[in-house]
Amino acid sequence: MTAELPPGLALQKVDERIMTLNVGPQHPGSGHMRLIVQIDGDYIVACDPDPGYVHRGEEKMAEYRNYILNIPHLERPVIHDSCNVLYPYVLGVEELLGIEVTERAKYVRVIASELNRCIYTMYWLAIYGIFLGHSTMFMWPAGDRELLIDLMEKMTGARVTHAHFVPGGVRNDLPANFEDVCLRQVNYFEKRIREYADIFYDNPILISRTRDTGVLSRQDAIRLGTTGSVLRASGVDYDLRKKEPYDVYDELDFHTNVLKEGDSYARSKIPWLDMLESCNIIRQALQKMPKSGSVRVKLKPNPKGKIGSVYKRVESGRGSLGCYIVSDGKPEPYRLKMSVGSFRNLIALPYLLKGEKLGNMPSVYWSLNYWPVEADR
Amino acid sequence: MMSADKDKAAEEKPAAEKPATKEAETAPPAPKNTKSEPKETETAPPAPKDTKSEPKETETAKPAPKDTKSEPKETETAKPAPKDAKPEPKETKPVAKETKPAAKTDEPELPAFEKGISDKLVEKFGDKVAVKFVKKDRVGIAASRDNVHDVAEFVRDGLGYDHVESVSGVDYPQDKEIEVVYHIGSYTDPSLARQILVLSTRAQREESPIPGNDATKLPSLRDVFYSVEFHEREVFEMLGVYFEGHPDNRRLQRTLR
Amino acid sequence: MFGFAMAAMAPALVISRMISPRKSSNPVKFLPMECGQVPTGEGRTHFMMQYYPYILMFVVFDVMAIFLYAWGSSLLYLPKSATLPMIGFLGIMFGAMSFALYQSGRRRIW
Amino acid sequence: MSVIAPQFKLSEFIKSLLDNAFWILFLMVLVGLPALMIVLFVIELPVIDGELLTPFLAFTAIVDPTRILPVIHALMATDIFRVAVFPGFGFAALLAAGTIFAERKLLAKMQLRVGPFYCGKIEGILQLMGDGLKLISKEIIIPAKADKPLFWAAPVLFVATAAAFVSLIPVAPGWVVADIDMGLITVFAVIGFFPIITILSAWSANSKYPFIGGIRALFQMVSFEIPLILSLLGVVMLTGTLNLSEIVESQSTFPWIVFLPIGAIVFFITMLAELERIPFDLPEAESEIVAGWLTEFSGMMYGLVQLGTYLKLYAFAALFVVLFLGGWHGPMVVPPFPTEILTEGIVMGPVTAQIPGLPLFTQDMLNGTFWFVLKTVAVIFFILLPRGVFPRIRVDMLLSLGWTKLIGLCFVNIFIALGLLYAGVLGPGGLQ
Repeated sequence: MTAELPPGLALQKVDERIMTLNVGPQHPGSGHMRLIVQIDGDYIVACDPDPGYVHRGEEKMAEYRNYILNIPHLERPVIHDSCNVLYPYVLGVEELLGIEVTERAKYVRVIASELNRCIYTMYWLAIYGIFLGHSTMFMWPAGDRELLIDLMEKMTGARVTHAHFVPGGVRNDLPANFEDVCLRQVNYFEKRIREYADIFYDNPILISRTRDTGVLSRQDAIRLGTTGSVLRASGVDYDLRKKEPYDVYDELDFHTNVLKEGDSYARSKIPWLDMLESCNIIRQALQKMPKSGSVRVKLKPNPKGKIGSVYKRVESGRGSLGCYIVSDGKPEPYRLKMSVGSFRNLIALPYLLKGEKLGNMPSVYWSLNYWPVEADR
Repeated sequence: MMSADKDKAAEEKPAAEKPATKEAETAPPAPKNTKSEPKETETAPPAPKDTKSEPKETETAKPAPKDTKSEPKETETAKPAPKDAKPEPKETKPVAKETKPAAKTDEPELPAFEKGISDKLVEKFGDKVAVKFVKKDRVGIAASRDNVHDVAEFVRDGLGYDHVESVSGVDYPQDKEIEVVYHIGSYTDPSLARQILVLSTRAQREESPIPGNDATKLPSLRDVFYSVEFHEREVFEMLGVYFEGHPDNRRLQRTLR
Repeated sequence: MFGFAMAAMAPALVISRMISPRKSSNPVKFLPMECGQVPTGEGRTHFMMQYYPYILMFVVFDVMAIFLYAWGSSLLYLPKSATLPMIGFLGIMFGAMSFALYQSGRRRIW
Repeated sequence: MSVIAPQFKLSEFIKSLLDNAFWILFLMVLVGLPALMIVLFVIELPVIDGELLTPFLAFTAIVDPTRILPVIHALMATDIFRVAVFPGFGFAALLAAGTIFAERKLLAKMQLRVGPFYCGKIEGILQLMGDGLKLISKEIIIPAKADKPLFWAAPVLFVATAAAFVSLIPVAPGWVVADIDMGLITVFAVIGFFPIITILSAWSANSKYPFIGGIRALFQMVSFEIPLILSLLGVVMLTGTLNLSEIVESQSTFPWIVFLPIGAIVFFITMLAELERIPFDLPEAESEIVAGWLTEFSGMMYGLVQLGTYLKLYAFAALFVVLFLGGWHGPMVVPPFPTEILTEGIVMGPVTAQIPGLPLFTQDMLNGTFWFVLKTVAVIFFILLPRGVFPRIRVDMLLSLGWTKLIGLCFVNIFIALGLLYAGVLGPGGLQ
């Protein structure tokens, strides 16, 4: 081992004192992955993440199905955020097939995407709560998520795996009276999540536990190529909805939440602030949406893409989610690669955990907005 | 080393750092799970037909002298190519499938900003890089494996890109090559916020990978862009491209018993 | 009561042992819990938890705390003048504790 | 054939039950009955109403049920009743079971869910029984290199220590299992056992997560033992005794929480820590170290540890009531009955209604128990409450909290007690 090894990845010689803990995959604080943590007493000496336990070969599967058949299985990596996972793929396929989407479909997509972001974030927040031992914070978001899941069910017919976005628009139009129901539920949802500040974000024990733990500086956040809430908690103002507006995000008025601290607390607060902003976006989109019109462009059966490659990215619940599609003129993509926020944020984990206390491991780990299934794809 | 590790009993793999140390000094481990390279098996049989006049040695020679095989391609496509004067000349091969993802051919005007970026690159490197496509927000360039490190350094220092979003390996069995594509973006430069520079490079693909001695090698960009660390490990696991100079060149997932 | 509880609880284990299935089909089943992995290294290692100064202080002040009870329980029967030395003792102990805490705060890991 | 337990066969399960029943009967007939005969010959039977209680006399209770009352009286006077039933194990276990049920429902209500719902038709009231049955029928797995005797002994020792703690609690005047002069010191001694048991079991399991959990339990003791001891010093100073019953007696006018609120608060916080309740549940922090020192326990061993935990919870809450809330003191719920009602019951023409319980217990005792249980339940409620509100804290925060804040507050408490004593408010010349 040379001297300039990256922090955290250079596992040291196993000393007598240093205990190697396998955290995961069957651990209440790990998710579907394994962290090989070396601890010296209460302090983590090194951490080596070991993802891949839920690898499903989505990218390889995509090479054998045509552009339409890829839709249902490509959303499987994050079923809670299925619209957002599908979004870059659909955008890329539209570019490859040369389809222009109608205005109403774009708004419907934005609404579905923001609802899905909230659904995912609530799930994430629930697990963050239970990782810190806060069982109420597990139950509340898990219950309030149902509000939005009901909305999505009305909208798409499915509770979690919607398969709603298709190249050329969305699968079906909004049901009757959807706008009113959506507005009411979203308003209640916003009121409800504002209450989380009382029990969770303003909780003194929580603040003292997560403040100044796992601090990722702005420079490091850029250097490590993190994305999403991790990046924005470190003070980088980068949100693809603002920076590279897709569909109709450039017509909506919202702001990006940026915090300076870069610690676990800031990282856990950014998604919550984003949810509040999402409510704002949904309300605007409902207002500006064309009241009628087609939501789907008719496609040829088994469409063939142009020869070439596209790389489209959207801001998902876990940060930038890119989809790189190489097409060779056949109905199937020649190569499909998803660049997911979870996997990009994983690089920060050994970096942050080194020198932390063992008690901080779950909070730092989960504050990276890491979703193991997405990272493994 | 990995295969040896696999054979050992359970208690024999205590040291978490062993794979790293050994690989770093000896040879890269082998792609022992062949599931990630099914393409090889399906298209492997074609004999070493050299459609192009590459002075490529026979496939069995695994040390794979670096320059000989990728240079000819560059010279072929190397025409300064400010406008993507289609790599089609090269694609005289019967199989049209493994064409490099070509740019839009019939786009009359190129976006100015993106054109500027590609022009800067061409100005700096001349015919060492080939501009594959220039379209809205995306610039695609290709570099040979010798130049990719320098190009990446220039992209970071001269152009202001600061992180790699994605490293994708694309397998071209008909070319006997594996393309590794870096999608490079920028957080710090606001004007580059929506730009992605697609830097691609190609390595020779082995027909029958030898465990522990991968001949498919590319220089690692980790010392240029720190963020490629896990991505390159993933490409190593999935496609068997060994990145020379990567300090932690393990498979992404630990060997399971 | 201690004995009774022991006598009452042991049958619970015995009954449980009798009616529960017992299969030693797989030796992996009896491995220590390590999140599904085969454990590396011993479970009982030389393991130094930090925060050592607190343990040292505990050794000293736990005894002090119990000794205070001898004084506290007989306080009502003592003359008032006997309290002054005790207050002095408490003050010394409190000062010593503050100093020890200050020192332990200065060196975070021992 | 279920998927979950493919090896399970109902017939074999019933067969094992029948086998056990058979062997129990067999042994009882061959060993139990002769032993009973010997006991009947050797043991001195109680004298009831001037007559020796012979088996014949006992059988006459079938004819006249009121004749059984003196027998029960005699039984209640024995130590075994106190240990096993009323102030001791049975009473505590009942309250502990109630605590488990209340905790589940309370937490569920706080978290906007319903909690246990199906088992037992009414709000899942039999859920605990179901859990117990499940636990007792599960296999006990012992890790390969564990220290088996210690590992087996740990849960039993844990329950037994908790029971020993329960035995020190006076519930009603005169109703205490062990009335010790140095009661409070004994309490400290018993409390000191719990971390030792934890560490022993953690050490014996030869596994890493229990080991870390055990070490954390040690640190929990290190940080919270001294505030716990010091916070009670104020009470001892004001009462001048270490006997718990006498401490309760001294609070007949004012509970000590009125004068020593700081001590009470510190004791409550340390109590949470000793009980490993949620802000301080570091030894079994499930998201950090899988289940802490309970990781390797399975089946009934885990069940016993849970039983011990809740017994301990009851004991601590009761200790808080005894020391700070005045124990059994409280106004009489109903005015004292005239003696003829007590002795003869209410005579309404031909019908005579006995007041249930009264022939067995005195009214004082019932009243005291009522107030004691009421206060204990209130304290238990406050112990359960933080679980829904707080996240877990960290080891270093725990240590600095215990050593810098709580011990300082303990000293404040001691000086408040001293001041009250010497200002003449309390003590020999004061209010009490």
